[in-house]
Amino acid sequence: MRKLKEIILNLTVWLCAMFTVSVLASIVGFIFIKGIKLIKPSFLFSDYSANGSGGILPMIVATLYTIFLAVLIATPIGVLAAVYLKEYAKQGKIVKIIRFATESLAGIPSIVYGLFGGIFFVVVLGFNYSILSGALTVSIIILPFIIRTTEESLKTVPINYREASLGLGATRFQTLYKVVLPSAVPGILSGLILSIGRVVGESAAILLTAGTVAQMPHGIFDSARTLTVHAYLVTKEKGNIEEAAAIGIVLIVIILILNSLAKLISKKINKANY
Amino acid sequence: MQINEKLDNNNKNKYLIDYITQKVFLISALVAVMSLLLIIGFVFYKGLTPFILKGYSFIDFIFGKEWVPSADKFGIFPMIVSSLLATFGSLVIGVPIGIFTAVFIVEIAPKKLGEIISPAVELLAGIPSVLYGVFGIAFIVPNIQKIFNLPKGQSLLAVIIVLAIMMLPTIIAVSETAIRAVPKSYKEGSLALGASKTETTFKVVVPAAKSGILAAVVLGVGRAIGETMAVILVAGNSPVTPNSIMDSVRLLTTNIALEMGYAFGTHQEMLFATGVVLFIFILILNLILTKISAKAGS
Amino acid sequence: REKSNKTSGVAISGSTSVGPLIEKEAEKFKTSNSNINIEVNQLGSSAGIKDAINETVNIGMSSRDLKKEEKSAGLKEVEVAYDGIALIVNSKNNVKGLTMAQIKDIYTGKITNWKNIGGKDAPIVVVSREDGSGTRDAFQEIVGYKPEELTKEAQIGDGSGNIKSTVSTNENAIGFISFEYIDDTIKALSVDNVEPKASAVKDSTYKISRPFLLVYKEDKADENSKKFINYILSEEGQKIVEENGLIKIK
Amino acid sequence: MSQKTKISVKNLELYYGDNKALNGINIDIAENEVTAFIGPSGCGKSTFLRTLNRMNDLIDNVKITGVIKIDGEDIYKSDDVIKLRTKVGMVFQKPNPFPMSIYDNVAYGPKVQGIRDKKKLDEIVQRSLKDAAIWDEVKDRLKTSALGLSGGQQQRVCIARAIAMNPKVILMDEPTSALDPISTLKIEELIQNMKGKYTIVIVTHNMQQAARISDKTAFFLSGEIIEFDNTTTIFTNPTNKKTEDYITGRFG
Amino acid sequence: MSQKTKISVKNLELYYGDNKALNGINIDIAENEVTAFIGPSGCGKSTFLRTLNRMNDLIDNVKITGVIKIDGEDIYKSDDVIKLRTKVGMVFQKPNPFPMSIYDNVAYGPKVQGIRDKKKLDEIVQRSLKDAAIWDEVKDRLKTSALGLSGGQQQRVCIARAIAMNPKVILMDEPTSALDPISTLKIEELIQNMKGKYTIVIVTHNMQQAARISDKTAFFLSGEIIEFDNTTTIFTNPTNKKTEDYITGRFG
Ligand SMILES: Nc1ncnc2c1ncn2[C@@H]1O[C@H](COP(=O)(O)OP(=O)(O)OP(=O)(O)O)[C@@H](O)[C@H]1O
Ligand SMILES: Nc1ncnc2c1ncn2[C@@H]1O[C@H](COP(=O)(O)OP(=O)(O)OP(=O)(O)O)[C@@H](O)[C@H]1O
Ligand SMILES: [Mg+2]
Ligand SMILES: [Mg+2]
Repeated sequence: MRKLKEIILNLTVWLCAMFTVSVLASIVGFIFIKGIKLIKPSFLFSDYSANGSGGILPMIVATLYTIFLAVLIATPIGVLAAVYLKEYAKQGKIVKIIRFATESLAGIPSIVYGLFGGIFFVVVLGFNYSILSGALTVSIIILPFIIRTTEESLKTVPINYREASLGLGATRFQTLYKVVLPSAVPGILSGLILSIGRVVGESAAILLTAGTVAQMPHGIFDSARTLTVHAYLVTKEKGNIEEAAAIGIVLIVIILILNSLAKLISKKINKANY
Repeated sequence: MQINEKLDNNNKNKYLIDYITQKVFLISALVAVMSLLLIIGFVFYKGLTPFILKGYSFIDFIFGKEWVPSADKFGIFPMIVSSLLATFGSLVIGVPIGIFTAVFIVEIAPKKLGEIISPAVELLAGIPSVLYGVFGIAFIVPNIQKIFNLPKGQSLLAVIIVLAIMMLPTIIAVSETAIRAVPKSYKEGSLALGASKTETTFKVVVPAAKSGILAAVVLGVGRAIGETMAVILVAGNSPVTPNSIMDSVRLLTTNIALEMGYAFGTHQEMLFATGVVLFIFILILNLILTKISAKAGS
Repeated sequence: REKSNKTSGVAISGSTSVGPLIEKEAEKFKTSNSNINIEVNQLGSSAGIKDAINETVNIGMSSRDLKKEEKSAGLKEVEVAYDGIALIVNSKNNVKGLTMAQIKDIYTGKITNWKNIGGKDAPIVVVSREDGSGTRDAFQEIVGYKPEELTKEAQIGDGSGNIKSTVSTNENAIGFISFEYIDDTIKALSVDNVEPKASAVKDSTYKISRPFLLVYKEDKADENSKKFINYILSEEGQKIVEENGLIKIK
Repeated sequence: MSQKTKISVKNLELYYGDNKALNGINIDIAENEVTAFIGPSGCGKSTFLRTLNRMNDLIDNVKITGVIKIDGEDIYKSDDVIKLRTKVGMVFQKPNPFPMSIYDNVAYGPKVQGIRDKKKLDEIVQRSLKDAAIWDEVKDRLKTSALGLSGGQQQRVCIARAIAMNPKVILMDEPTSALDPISTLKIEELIQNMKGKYTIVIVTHNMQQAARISDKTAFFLSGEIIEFDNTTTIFTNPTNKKTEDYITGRFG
Repeated sequence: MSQKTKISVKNLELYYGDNKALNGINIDIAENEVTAFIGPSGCGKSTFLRTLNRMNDLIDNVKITGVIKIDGEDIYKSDDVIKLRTKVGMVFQKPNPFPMSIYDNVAYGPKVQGIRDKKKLDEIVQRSLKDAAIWDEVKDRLKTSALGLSGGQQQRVCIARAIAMNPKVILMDEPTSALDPISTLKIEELIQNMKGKYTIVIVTHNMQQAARISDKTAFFLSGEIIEFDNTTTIFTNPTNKKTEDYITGRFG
C-alpha cells in the first residue's frame, strides 16, 4: 500500500518533470528549427532596413539598454522595499494590504502598464518615447516580482542568525547587510533572473513607451525598438514566424549570458555561503 | 576597555546610519507602493469614467452579453466567464506540474540532471510571449483541430494549455528556491523516522516551503494571466460565452490588448473598465489562493 | 520633450499598417537629406492621432478615417496612398473567388459551409480584425454590414500577421488583410471576378480599399515635416508606394 | 552475559572530503543493552552514530569504507534504508522538531507507517509524550507549533517522536544535554525501562550518566575507538592510559 | 562582599501572546560575580536571560512590563540597544554560528565595532578561540565554514565570538551542555578567570557546575524566582521547600 503510493507519487513527479522538460524542449526546438536559417552575421550585426534586407543590431543594443536600465532602477527599489516590508514595517494590516496589492498587480496585462507609462512618463514627465520611458515602465512591472521573491528569501533566513548578530551589538543595518542579505542572495537572484526574463519578454508595455523606431539608439533618451517589440511587430503585422523565431534565438542567447553573469556576481557577493 | 569608550561616540553615527538606511528602505517601499498606486489609480480613473460621467450602467457592463464597441454595446459577461474557466483550467494543470517539477529538480532528480533543468527553466522565463503564441498557433492549435476533428483549433482548451505552459517557469523557479531553503535538519528528522525520501519531501519539506510556494503560484498565475500576446493568437477571441472547451473565447486581458491599439473615447474607457474588473478578479483569486494555502497548512 | 522640436528631427507615430511604408519612405528620404532624422513609431492609428493632437509627435499616421472628436481637435490630414484589402484563404482551399454578396453573407453568418460557394463540404471559419481597426472599418463599410451583424462565431485577430497566421494554419478559414502583406503562405481571392491587384484598385474595378493618412497640427508641422510629406507625395515617393504593393494616390 | 550481537562494525573509515573523521572503527554492540559513547568534542561520536542509520548518506562528499552489519545484514549493501531507519530510530544532537504542531510531530512516524486510526494515533502520541517526560507540560497545547517550545521541551518532543516509532535500536546523540536534572532523570528512567527490549546507543558528555545507565562504554578519540568494555571496567579500571586520563579529568 | 549591583530587575513580567512566561521577577545581580540560574526545563530561564539584552525585542507578540536597570540605567527606556548589547554579550542555547568561516564568525563583532586592522583582528580571533578552548582544533581550518564543525565545536566558536567583543556582562545559556568534560572544564576555567572583571550570568542544568563556579544562584520555577541566595546557601541550606526538592532530586 505504502509502496504503491510512493511509486505512484514518484511516477507523477517524474512525469510532471518530463512533461515540463519536453514542453520546454519542443518550444526551444521549435524556435531553433524555424529561426536558425536566418542567423547570419549580416542579420545579427548590421543596421536595420525597412525593405527587409537589414539586420537587428539596433534592436540588440536597444534591448540591452532597456534590460540594464530597468534592472538598475527596479532592483534596488524592489529589494529595499522588500527589506522594509519584511524587516522594518510592523507586520500588520497595512503591510498585508501592500503585499496583496503588489501581488494583484502582477496579473494586470502589461499593455495597461504601457498605457499608463505612455501617459505618465511619455507625456506628463516629458520623457517622450524613449528607452528611459520604456525602462521605467517595465521597472514597475517587475517590481512585484522582485519584492515578493526577496521577501520570501528573507523569510528563510533563520532568526538565530539575526539574534547572534544583534547580540554582538551590530546595528540592524549591519545585521542585514552582513548576515541576512548574503544568506538571501539565492532567492533575490532567482527573482532577478525572472525579472530579466520578464523585461526581455515584454512587448506591449515597451512598444507604447519606448516606441518602435528601428534605429541605433544613442542614449536613453532615444526612442528605440527592442528585439521583442520587433518580434511582436513581425509576427503581428507580417506573420513572419521565421524572423520572430530567429529573434527568439538571439534572445535565448542574451538571457543565457545575462543569467550566468548574474549567478557569477552573486557567487562573488555570497562568498559567505559556503 | 578603550574599545568601549570609542564606541559610545560611535553609536551616534551608527544610529544615524541605521536611521538613514531605514528611511531609505522606507522611501523605496513608498516609491514602490506609490508607483503601484498610481497604476491602480490610473486604471480606476479611466475605467470608471463612463459609469460616473457618461451614464453607462456598471451592471449592464458586467452582465451584458454583447460586446460591439462600434455599436455602443459593452457587455463583458462572456469574457468574465471565459477568464474564470481559463484561469481555473490552467491553474489545475500548471500549478501541480510546476510544483512537482520544482520538487523534482531539488529533491528527486539526479544532481546533474537538476543542474541542467533548473537554468533551462529560467531561460524559458525570458522567451517573449509572442513566441509562445507562435508556438501555440503553429503547434497546439492545429493539433487540437486535428485530434478532435474540429473546424478550427482556436479554443478555450488551447488557451488553457498555453497559459499553463507560460506559468511554469515562474512557478518552478520560485518554488525551487523556497524548497532549497528548507533547513536540512527537518529532512534528517523525517528520514530518521523511517520516512521515505518521497514522504519526507511531501510531508515535511514542501509544507515547510509553503509560503514560498504560494508566492510562486501567485506570481506564476499573475504572469500567465497578465500575458496577452500568446493568448490572442490561440484564443480565437470571439466575445461570446463558450459552451464547451472547444469554443473560441475572449478573456478580459485579451479584450484589452486586442482593441487598445485602435480604441478611442468611450471604447477605450471601457477597455480600462475591463482592467478594473480584471484587477478585482485577480484580487479575489489571490484571496482564494491565500485561503487555500492557509488551509493546507493547518 | 525638447527632442521632437529639434530642427533636425521629425517624430512620427501611429498605424502599424502605414508604418512600414513610411519607414521605407524615410530610408530613401534620408539618402538625400542626411541631416534630417526621421523616427517612425508604429503604435496603432489611435495612438498616432492622439500623439498628433497632443503634439507629442510632428506627424501621426492613420489607416482609418478620423472620428468626429478627432477632427474637431484641428488636425490636418493628407492621403499618401491607397491600400487594397484582400480576402485570403488557406492555400489548400480550392475556392478561387467570391462575389461581394457572398462575402457579406459569409461575414454575417448566412453562409457557413464552403460547399455553398463552390468548395468542399467543410464549415467556414470566419476571421476578422478587432473592433476599431482601420482595416475592419473599411472592410465592413464597403462590404456593407453593420459591426453588430458580424457573425458571433468570428475569430478575431489583431494585426494582419495574426490573421495570416490563423488562415495559413487552418484550411477552413477566411480572412482579410492589406495587399502589402499578401505572400505565398496564403491565397488571395478574386472579388466579383477581379483579381486583387494594385492596378485593379486604381481603375476602381477592385472595390475594397482604403486610404492611408498622415495627420498633423499646423503649428507642429515644421519645415522638415512638410519636406518629408512633400517627398512622399512626389513622384519618387509614390514610386515607393507602388513598390510596396500599395496604390498611388490619384 | 551471553549477549547476541546486534550491530557489528568492521574496519569502518569515514572521510568528509579529504578529512578522515573515523579511522578503523571495530565494535560489536550487543542486543538489548545500553552502549554509551564518550570522548572529547569533535572526536567523531556523532559521525559514527550517524553511520548506523545511514544519516551520512545525506551529506555530499562523505566517503565510507568498511562494513556495518545490523542483525547480520550489511546495511550499506541493502537498498532498503527505510526499513533500516524504521528499525533504527534517532534523536539528534540539536533538537529539530518539524514546523508543525506538537501532536503532528509525534504522530508523524506512525502516520508514515500507515497508521490512520485517529484513536490509535492519539494513544501513541500520549504514551510517547508521557515516556519522554513532557506530557504534562504540553498536553494543553498539543495543537500549537513545536517551534514555540523551550530548548529542552523541543528535545523531549524529539525523543517522543523517535520512540513513537517503536524502533528496535535507538540512537541518541546527547539526548539530555539540554535538560534539567528532573527531565534527565525521567529520560534515564525511560532508557532503563527500555533496556532489555531495545538496543540503545547513547552519546553523552556526562560521565555519571554513562556510568549510571550504560552496560558498555566506548571511548572515542580523534576518530578512533581507544577502548571499549563493560562500563564498570572502563570507569574503574581502564586499560588504556588515554582513557584513564580522560576519565580522571572528570569532575562534577 | 560589599558588591555593587550591576543589574537590577523590578517586577518583571513577560507574555508570549497571552501566555505569561515570567511572573513578577525581582532580582539584583552583583557586579563582577557569577550568577547561576537553575530550574526545570521550560521555567523561563532563557526567556529571562534574553530580556537582559533585549533579545526578545525580535519576537513578535512579546509584552514586557517592569523595570530592568543595568548600571542604573533603565535598558527598556534607553534607545541605545547597540550600546546595551555591546556591553552585554550573549551565548545562545542552540549553537548558532553564522554561515561564514570560523575566522569571520569570531571577527564579526570587532569588525562591526569598526576594527579594520587585520593584525589586530587576527590577534583578537586567536585570543578568543584560545580562551574558548578550541584554538588547537580549528587553527588549521580558520577559513572553512563554521557550519562544518561538530556540535560542541560550534558552541565553543560561539563562545569565542561572544568574548571577542570584550563585553562587561556575559549571558550564557547552557554554554557547556554540548561539551565534553575537558572542554567544559576549560570553559569553567575561563569563567573563573573572567570573574572579578566581568559580570557573568549563566543558565545551567548541571547542579555541580552551578555549585562549582557561581557565587549566587537563582532557582526558577514556572516563570518565578523561588529563591535567590548565595550558592552555598542554596545548595546546602535552601529556605524554600521547592528549592530543596529540586536540589535533592539532583544526582550525578
Ligand atoms: N517564542 C516563543 N513563543 C511562545 N512561547 C514560548 C516561546 N519561547 C518560549 N516559550 C515558552 O515560554 C516558557 C519558558 O521558555 P524558556 O525558553 O524561557 O524556558 P527555559 O527555562 O529556558 O527551558 P530550557 O531549560 O528547556 O531551555 C516555556 O513554556 C516555553 O514553551
Ligand atoms: N558536515 C561536515 N563536514 C565536514 N566536517 C565535519 C562535518 N561534520 C563533522 N565534521 C568534522 O568531523 C569531526 C567529527 O565530528 P562529530 O560531529 O562526529 O564530533 P562529535 O564527537 O559528535 O563532537 P561533539 O561532541 O562536539 O558533538 C570533527 O572534526 C568535525 O569538525
Ligand atoms: Mg556530536
Ligand atoms: Mg532555555
